[in-house]
Amino acid sequence: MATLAEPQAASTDDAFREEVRAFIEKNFPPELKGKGNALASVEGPTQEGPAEKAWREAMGARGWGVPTWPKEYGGGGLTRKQAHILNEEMAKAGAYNPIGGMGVMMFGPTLLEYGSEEQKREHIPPIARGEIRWCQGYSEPNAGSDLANLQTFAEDKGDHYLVNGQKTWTSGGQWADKCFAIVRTDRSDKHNGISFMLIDMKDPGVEVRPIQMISGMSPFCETFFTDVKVPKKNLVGKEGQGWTIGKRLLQHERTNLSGGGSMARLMGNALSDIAKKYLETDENGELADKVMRDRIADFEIRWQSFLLTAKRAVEESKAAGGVSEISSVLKKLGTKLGQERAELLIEIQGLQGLGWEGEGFSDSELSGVRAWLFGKATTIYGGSTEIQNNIIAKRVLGMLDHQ
Amino acid sequence: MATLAEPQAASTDDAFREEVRAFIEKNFPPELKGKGNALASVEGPTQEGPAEKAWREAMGARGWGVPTWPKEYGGGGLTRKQAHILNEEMAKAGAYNPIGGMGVMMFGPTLLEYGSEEQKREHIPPIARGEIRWCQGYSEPNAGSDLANLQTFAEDKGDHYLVNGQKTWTSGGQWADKCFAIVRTDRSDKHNGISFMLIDMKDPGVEVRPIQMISGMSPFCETFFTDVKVPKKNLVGKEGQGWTIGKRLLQHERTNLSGGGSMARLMGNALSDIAKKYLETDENGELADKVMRDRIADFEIRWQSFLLTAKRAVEESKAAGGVSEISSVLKKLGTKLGQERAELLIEIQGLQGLGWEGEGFSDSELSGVRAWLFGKATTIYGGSTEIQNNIIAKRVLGMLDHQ
Amino acid sequence: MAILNEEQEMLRDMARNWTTSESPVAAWRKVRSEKPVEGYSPDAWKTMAEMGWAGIVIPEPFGGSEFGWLSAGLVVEELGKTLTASPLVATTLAASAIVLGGSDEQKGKWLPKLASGERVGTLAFDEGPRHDGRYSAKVEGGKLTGTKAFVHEAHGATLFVVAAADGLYLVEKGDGVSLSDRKLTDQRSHAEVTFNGAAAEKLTGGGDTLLDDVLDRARILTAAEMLGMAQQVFDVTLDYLKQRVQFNQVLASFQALQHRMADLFGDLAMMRSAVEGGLEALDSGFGIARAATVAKAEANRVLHTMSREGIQLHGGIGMTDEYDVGFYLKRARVLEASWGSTSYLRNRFATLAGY
Amino acid sequence: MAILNEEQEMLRDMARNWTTSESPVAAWRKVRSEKPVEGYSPDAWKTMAEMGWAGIVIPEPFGGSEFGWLSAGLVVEELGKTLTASPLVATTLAASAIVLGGSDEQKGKWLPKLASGERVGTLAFDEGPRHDGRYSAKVEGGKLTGTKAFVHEAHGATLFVVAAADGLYLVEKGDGVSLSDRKLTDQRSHAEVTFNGAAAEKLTGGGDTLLDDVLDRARILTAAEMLGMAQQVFDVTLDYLKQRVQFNQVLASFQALQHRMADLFGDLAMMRSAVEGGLEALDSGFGIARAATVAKAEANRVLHTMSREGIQLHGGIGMTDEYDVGFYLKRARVLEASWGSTSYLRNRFATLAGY
Repeated sequence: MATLAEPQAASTDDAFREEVRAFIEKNFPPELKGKGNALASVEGPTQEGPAEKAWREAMGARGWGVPTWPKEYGGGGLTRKQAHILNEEMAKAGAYNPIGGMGVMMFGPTLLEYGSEEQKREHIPPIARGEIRWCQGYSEPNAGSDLANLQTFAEDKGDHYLVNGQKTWTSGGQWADKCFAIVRTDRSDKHNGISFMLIDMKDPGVEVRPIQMISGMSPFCETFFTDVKVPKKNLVGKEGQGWTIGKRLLQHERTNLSGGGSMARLMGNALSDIAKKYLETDENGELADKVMRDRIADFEIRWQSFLLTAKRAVEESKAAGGVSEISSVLKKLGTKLGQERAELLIEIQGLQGLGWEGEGFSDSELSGVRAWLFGKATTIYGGSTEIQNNIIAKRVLGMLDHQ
Repeated sequence: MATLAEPQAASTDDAFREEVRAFIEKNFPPELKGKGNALASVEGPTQEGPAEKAWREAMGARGWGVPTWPKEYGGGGLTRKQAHILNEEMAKAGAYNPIGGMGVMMFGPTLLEYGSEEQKREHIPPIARGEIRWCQGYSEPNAGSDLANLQTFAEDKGDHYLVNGQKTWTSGGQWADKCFAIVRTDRSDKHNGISFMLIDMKDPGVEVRPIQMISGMSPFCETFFTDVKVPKKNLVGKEGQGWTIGKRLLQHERTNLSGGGSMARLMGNALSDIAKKYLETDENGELADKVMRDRIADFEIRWQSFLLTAKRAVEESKAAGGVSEISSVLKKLGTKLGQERAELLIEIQGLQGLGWEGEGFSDSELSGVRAWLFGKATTIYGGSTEIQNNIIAKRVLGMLDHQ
Repeated sequence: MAILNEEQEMLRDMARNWTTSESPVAAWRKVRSEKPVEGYSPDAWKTMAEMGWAGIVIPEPFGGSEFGWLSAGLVVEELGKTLTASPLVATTLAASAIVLGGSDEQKGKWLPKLASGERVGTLAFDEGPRHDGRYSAKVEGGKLTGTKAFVHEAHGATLFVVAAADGLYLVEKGDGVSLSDRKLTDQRSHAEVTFNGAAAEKLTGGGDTLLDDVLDRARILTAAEMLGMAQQVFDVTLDYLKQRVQFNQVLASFQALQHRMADLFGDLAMMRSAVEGGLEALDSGFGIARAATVAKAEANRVLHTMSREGIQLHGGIGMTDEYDVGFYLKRARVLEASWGSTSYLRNRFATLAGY
Repeated sequence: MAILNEEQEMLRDMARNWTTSESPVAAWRKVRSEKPVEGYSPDAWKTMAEMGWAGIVIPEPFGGSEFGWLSAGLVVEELGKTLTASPLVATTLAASAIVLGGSDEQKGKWLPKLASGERVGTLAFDEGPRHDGRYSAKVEGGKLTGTKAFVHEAHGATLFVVAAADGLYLVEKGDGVSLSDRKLTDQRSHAEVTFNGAAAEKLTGGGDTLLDDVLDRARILTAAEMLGMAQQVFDVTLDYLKQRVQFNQVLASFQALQHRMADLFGDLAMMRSAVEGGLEALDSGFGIARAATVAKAEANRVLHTMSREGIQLHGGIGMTDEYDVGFYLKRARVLEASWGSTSYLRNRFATLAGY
């Protein structure tokens, strides 16, 4: 079938591609080739050396760390097509986007939509330059998946709120500069009594205790707020709009957890490549263990089908405008497949794939084990699979609860 | 470890074994070797020839068709151990128990527990002799798994009830002589308004319409009762006790559906034997398709484990006395495994395993397809798997509904 | 759902309107009881051909519309939804073999007749009860000899594309061709076809991969039919759960059932992506073999579960012949076993990926 | 639960009382942080030995109680419930190898010391990261050379039962035996053990099947530990669901969770039957190989699911080191990979059954 070509757009794209290549050539420090994005990692920050700093600043100055965000707030102002080209060229050159994290993935898009002009001018540019780390203040000890049960209270004191309460599962709370939080401003209204506000983690009264996870790492904290003063200008939207804004942000989170961000990071090399390293092959170069080969193919076929689904969701939501309800489906499917992959990986490696520390294990084996354990959280946080199932059944399929 | 031997019991058992052998030798017609039990089949009756009749009558005279039932009502009066010996010897000789069906599996044990002396004397002996076919009148069009919603009404007319209403899923209703039914005697009380009564299928006002199933067979009927007169002596237990008696009967049904009866009938030869007939083997005599071999072993290991569970349930309920709550677990597991086996069987045979009728298929291939389709009902009737899950969660695990 | 162009939307709507009003499942029930020799209603097939469906993948110079595979898939999906019995898939596949491997002369001779529906074509490949890629049929002096098992739409077909040991051949119904019924549980047309020195013409084009290329198309188009079936089972089951009341509640309000439907919805999304990915690969010409494997493997996996759950969630009435849902189960297993079982396809996927 | 005799009930109650009061999961946390060189608390092991547990399968003449395998399994199951770190399983298996294959002299020399807990024994069989039944270690002139991977309880053991190419050998810790830590995710004792011309004594009894007979015991006893773990995960998860309130309801009232627990309950029932079936087969002497395969395969399958679902059903807190449930997940995978993965065991089952 014939495809309608757009010659002018194509030549503009070619020019842009050239521009990107030249930029990378000039600015990307070759010693960083193949390294990942430190700031974006939920596992904790790594030290930023001079090369990393130079690369982040170069990208930040262009706004290319957040390529599709508006130029006026420090974004790249690129089209999706151009952003795609930018990614392609970085991948070719072994470069990476040094700017990420929750500010980029969740908070930024939400603030661009709901924030005031003043708030955007204050908060978006530092995110675009990768200077500020944000953390999420959502969950509470008795309000995990059930956010309507929030207890943290912000008392109206005229020009500021006085915030008291406890949050938990604050991702990277110990390294964060600021926190976007949902807090209760009205105890008489479960849903409409919630507001969305920005809290400085360096303020007096903010205390943080890391939570040790089964993976041995502590990427999350308990965060305690005791008489923390939050200026009124840090309220996003109106009082009582926190539920709406908060849920919107979760949609961005889900999209990231499944479609692109975390999932892709969790994936790495194809399972079959790893299997060929650990298992015997026969005279045809096939894995000799036909049962394991069948199981790997089973996984990879479904993984392929998941990637096609993520792509389709993007196309459809572009066609329909806005984030689609299918984000629940993607979150559910992607996290399940990620866990399956981690389990298969262990099985492929045998006991060699279960190393905890010390001699006898490669770095990638050790980090595979930690990722396997940490990955068990992916079906719990960001709205557990059970919550996604409720959302799909009720909102998408219209299966209503007993009235 | 030493096992305590019981020399006297053992010698009695040996003597009994000799008695059984002699009985079979004398009474079992050799031409019936390897044939199954016609009367017990839910798929419908087959014609009884002179040899079948003679064998049934010989077994019936001894009460060995219902070996553990009391002698006074025509049962065998045997111990469980003796009944086991009887089965073993019949199996060795290629003989079978010619007496079965719902009367034996469900109704008989229930009547022995709840019936009056008069009712037992009237109904148990014909069942023990295999002369009477019973069917079950439980489900209604709007009361499938939800029996409390029963509509069929029995109006008290002094010396009899006048029954009106509609039953469905009446197993073998078109071939049955009598029906044990639960009917409503009080509209004001959902559970306590139900009674258990016996209805003659030849009575005026009883009409039966076979239901065609997806397997092409019609083992069930819709049964219509229009002003059917049921004498008061046919009420089992007291008025309002139908719910209790009816549920007890279902426990017997579940035990039969999973443990011994239907499941074993569904099973037949080991999957691996069939696979060796249909699939290639390698130079070691192993199935050449290692993936299919793995899947068959997966199934057979779990089947083994299920059989051990059924055996354990019998031992435990014997130790505890009475039918155990584990009948729900067995019903759920056994029917699921039976369906899995049928699906695997089809896959082993490829399209040859999907024949419907006509040339090109063996009898066992054709009956395998019908059994695969009919077997889909096993997780629906006798209390669906969903109902069993509710029972397990609530009654066994104490997970209570929201109050 | 893939993003469609105007032409594709029109085609899909046309197919949907026709199946809904002219060929609902009741039409299949009629075929089943009247047992026409072809295994489908000749009138319905005539109408379908008149609507141009038989020529969707055939180039315009040869009488087709050349709308492409995504378009063909859209129509086949709709037919799958109502279980419309027709030789459309078989004929499309036979035509594609000629498009890929035929000489100009062969194309000129056969494609217009296939496009118009005058001829029904089908693939006669497998020689055993499962697709295993082994073909022993032999051709000597232009005469083909061999037996093909479970040929789809064999009763209506007058042109067979036959896989012999050395390539694909065209054989017309006639001398040396005989059929023996193989009535499968879906009660559609299947037969063992014996070629006993039947006149055969080789498809010499298409290169070494011709056989595989045709098989990829068979996998993808079959998967499209399966997609329609799975979608329909899901939709009617969801409707049923919303209507049926038990324990004074609609079944749809039971959380255990809600979560199972959510699982099925996720599976269905993956199946749709895989199938549409296959169709789009055919239209773009890139990565067809891999996409075909993924499409059919996912179709097998999801329709298997969907057809089983459809019955279970309907409860007892789903077991009756009076309800439609059982038909989907029976047809599902036949298509699942055609052109590659799940395990065959996984093997192929691994081979294509080099492990 | 199998029907127990009085002696077995007593033993189980004793084990249950001891683990509950003296060796709850907190004891394991203490071992984990204090890191004793053996990988377990020597005091706890001393107590266990004093209670006679090390001699349960050792004949009375050699200092054991000969209570049998079901009894041993009951104790090991209780240890599994609280994740008690101990060399009981390893020592029992080493002892069973000597019982089956040792000469009278070897039995007299070693069994009393194993029964009393003076010596800790272990099996040093596998040479790679997965159990594959291949052993290349060689013995020449009474000196054994070879490297064994991931030996359980290697740090505390002073007597190794080593699988060499031509049979099983006893090797004492000492000259020619060196350890290299292999800290696995369960943080228990595992090491690579290198034998470099270490003095070795062959176990000449037990016939051709000695190696397999010992492996069957390893599978069954390991499965018993896994049974305890699965039972415990199930119990604490059920308790948690009954207490935790969300959306103003206890989690136990959500039907989707009820049905998942019902599934797990069914799986647990099957696992228990399979494991007890294995133990009973050892005591009766019939059908051991098959029963061992079923026991470990079912233990692998069910504990895999149970440990995964345990975390998921606990939600976020299940992911924290502060809660116990994560320990079971980590230990589960180590035991799952020991003495035969599920796929290895299916292969063995099929071979035993002749297909």
